Amino acid sequence: MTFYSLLWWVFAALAFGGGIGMVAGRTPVASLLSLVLTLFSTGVIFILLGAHFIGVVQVIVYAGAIMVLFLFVIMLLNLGHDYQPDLRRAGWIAGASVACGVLAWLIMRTFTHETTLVASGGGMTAAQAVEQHGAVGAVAMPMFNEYVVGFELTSLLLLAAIIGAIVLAKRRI
Amino acid sequence: MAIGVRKVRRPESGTSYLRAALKGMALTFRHMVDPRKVTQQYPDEKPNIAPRWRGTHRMEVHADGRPKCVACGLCPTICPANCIRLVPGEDDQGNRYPIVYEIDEFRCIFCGMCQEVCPVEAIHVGQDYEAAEFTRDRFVYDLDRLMAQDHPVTALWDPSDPLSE
Amino acid sequence: MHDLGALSDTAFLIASTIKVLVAFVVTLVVVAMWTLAERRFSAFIQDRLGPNRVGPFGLLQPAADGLKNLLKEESSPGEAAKFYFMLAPMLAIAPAFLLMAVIPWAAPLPTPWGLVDMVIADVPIGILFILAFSSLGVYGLFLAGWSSNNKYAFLGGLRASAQMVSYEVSLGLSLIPVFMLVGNVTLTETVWVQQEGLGIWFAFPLGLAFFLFVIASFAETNRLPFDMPEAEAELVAGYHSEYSSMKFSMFMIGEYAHLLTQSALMATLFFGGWDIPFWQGDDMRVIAPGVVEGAEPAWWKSLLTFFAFAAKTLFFAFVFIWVRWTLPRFRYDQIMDLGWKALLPTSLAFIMLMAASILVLDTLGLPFGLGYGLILTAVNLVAMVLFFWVLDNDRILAGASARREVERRPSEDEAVVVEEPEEPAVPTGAGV
Amino acid sequence: MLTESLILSGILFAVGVAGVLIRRNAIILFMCVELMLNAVNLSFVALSQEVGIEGQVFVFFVMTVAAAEAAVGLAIIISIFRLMETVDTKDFNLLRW
Repeated sequence: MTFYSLLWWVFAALAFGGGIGMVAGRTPVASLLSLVLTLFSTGVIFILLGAHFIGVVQVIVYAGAIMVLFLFVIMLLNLGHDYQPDLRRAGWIAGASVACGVLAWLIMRTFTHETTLVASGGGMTAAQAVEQHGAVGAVAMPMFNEYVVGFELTSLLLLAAIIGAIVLAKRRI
Repeated sequence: MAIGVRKVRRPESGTSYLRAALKGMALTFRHMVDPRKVTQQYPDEKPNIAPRWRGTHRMEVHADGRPKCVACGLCPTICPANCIRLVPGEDDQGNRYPIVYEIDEFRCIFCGMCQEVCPVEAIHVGQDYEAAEFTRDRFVYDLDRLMAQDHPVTALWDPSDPLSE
Repeated sequence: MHDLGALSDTAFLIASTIKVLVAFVVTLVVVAMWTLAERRFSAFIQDRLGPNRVGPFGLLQPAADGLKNLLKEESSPGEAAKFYFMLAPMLAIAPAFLLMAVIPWAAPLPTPWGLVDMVIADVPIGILFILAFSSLGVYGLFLAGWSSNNKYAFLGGLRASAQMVSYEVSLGLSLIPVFMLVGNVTLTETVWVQQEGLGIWFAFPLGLAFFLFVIASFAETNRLPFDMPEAEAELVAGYHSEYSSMKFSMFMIGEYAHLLTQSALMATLFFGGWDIPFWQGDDMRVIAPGVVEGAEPAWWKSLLTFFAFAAKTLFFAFVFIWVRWTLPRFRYDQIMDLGWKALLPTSLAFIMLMAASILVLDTLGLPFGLGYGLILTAVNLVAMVLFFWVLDNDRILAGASARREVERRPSEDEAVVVEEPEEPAVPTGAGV
Repeated sequence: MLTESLILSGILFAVGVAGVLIRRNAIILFMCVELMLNAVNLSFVALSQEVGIEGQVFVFFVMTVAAAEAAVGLAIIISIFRLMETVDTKDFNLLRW
């Protein structure tokens, strides 16, 4: 077991533990912090998988911005210490657990099955692309060449989201 | 003396924030490099206290070591804080003297009335301010302690200028 | 090109360990000293002397403070969420120290075992790493405020999260012109481009970005013009109202470590890092393990460049103190206005301007060098003048009070015009 | 680490699904959805190792969509909270506001 795979297992365990903590968290703040742990660990796993840029963006965008937005809303709504537990009844919990166990097992089985991976159009693996364009450039190249329409559409989506959020949340415009 | 009020025009609009900020920074920098500082290095460098400063008491003594106090009872009567305890006694020559004379310096408000009222100039408030003790009861000064104090006494007023003009 | 040999794996491990230890210890010591410096400089600004009794010039004051904080009773509110209450100071202190890992602090050092990079980790995503970890800094503050179960602490945490999210945007955007000029995001490359590639510190071609970066840094470190999260006058002590002894100390250490890393970043990104100006002898970069391009490395060059880096960093750290004791605190809505209505559009416009200028210059075929930098400097100068002309004097944006004043402005003859009072002389010999 | 990463992604996705099924707090539901998106990102990144850098580009897009979703979703939650004084989905029993 190399050092990197050891790190992978550590952060995979952290990510899983954070996920469980989020679902089981007693207050929204506890859930949120567990989710931050998960997101941070996944960011590290991205870096271990060679996706440096995506890993860091994951931490900046998810852990640093989206989660702070959640936090802000939780505090704004003052869901603080005297919070009512909101788990569904035992039957629901049991059912959901079984269903998710089955789901996890199915997904696991799908992934462990033999499949042949076919490289996409560029014909380069991620490592080769990083070698050629650098950690950031490797992602930028396809984004601004092949997927530039999608890129522009996401910016449009973000604009719509900004306006929508303002319209929804502001009492008086 | 009338207090001069200077009206300064501080418009809220049309002010250059940047220039104002830079001006402020220059001002603070000038003060920072200015060698004139107001700090007094207190234990090394004692502050000059005013001649009318009123601190802890002292009792004047006669040459033979007896207190000058004649136990007339004026000071406990006039004391607004009621901090003086006096038990008068009389010796075989008929001289009154204090058997117990205690001043609670915690209750004392350092008004100086005891000094003013004393007919024999026995009790004085002194020019002393370093009164620190480890226990509270050390602040009840008894007669021996009061007589042992040797700091200068307060000039309640300048005899040549009683109205302090 | 100088090949000084790469480190072997063992030597690399040993060198890295030493570098981590040295960086951590030096940062801690400078942080301690900077708490003293803050108190001394603030005292000088207010015509006082500040703490000068413990040791020569008060140099042992931080040690005394540390000892006091270690020995003090540790209290925690009865209704606090204990686990998070413990966690918050750790979260506040960790990101600030982590940032030091990617900042290069001197020219590479030749040793008998090979060439040692004077940066703990030259990661390929340097500046993004910094953004990532400084964005995690908000959790410590927020958690402290929330877990204390105190309404003032809670308000402090709320303000901290709103403010840091708002200013992070400008912080990140003000760095994009730097990326555009460097063509990369590593910090070592940034230093190299300022030394040789462009031959001019980025503060000149990207002055407006630097200005925005400084403002956003103040907001990120919660230093005074932007210290809403702990505003003493309004919120007791904000998010750390309920903290005492060493836990409180950890917040302080975190704040000053953050201050130092931000100063180091200003030095590295905009003032050439460890570059010594007007001297070609230190212009070098590592292009492969053990291989150096440019001037020849030497131990005394490493030492000199380290001093240059330290001088720049401490200068900016001093500016932090200087500004803190000069400017008053903003009001909360003014902070939000400034962040979203002034800094964000300006940084976006500046990115557009710089991108367009670079595109034009590249199309014209100008070689990337000093002339290129000077043209960009001229463009930047125009942008800065325009920026200050627009934002200053309420020409376009005005505060609410200024608008109100315009409505009820008296006629000119009514205005009482008295000249500003002269600056009062320094008073001497006040009371104890 | 490819297979392990994909399995981890599956497990995280299942945990997210479980959260959506079990919890009733609207904000936590949202966070569970974020976790599911994140699990998908993980499998994208893991596969991009073998298949090509495009996977990472998709992750970038997914993050953008997640950010937009969070902004709008939280705005909806805030306006519901203003009306209902609660974020418990059990109490959201009116189809109007």
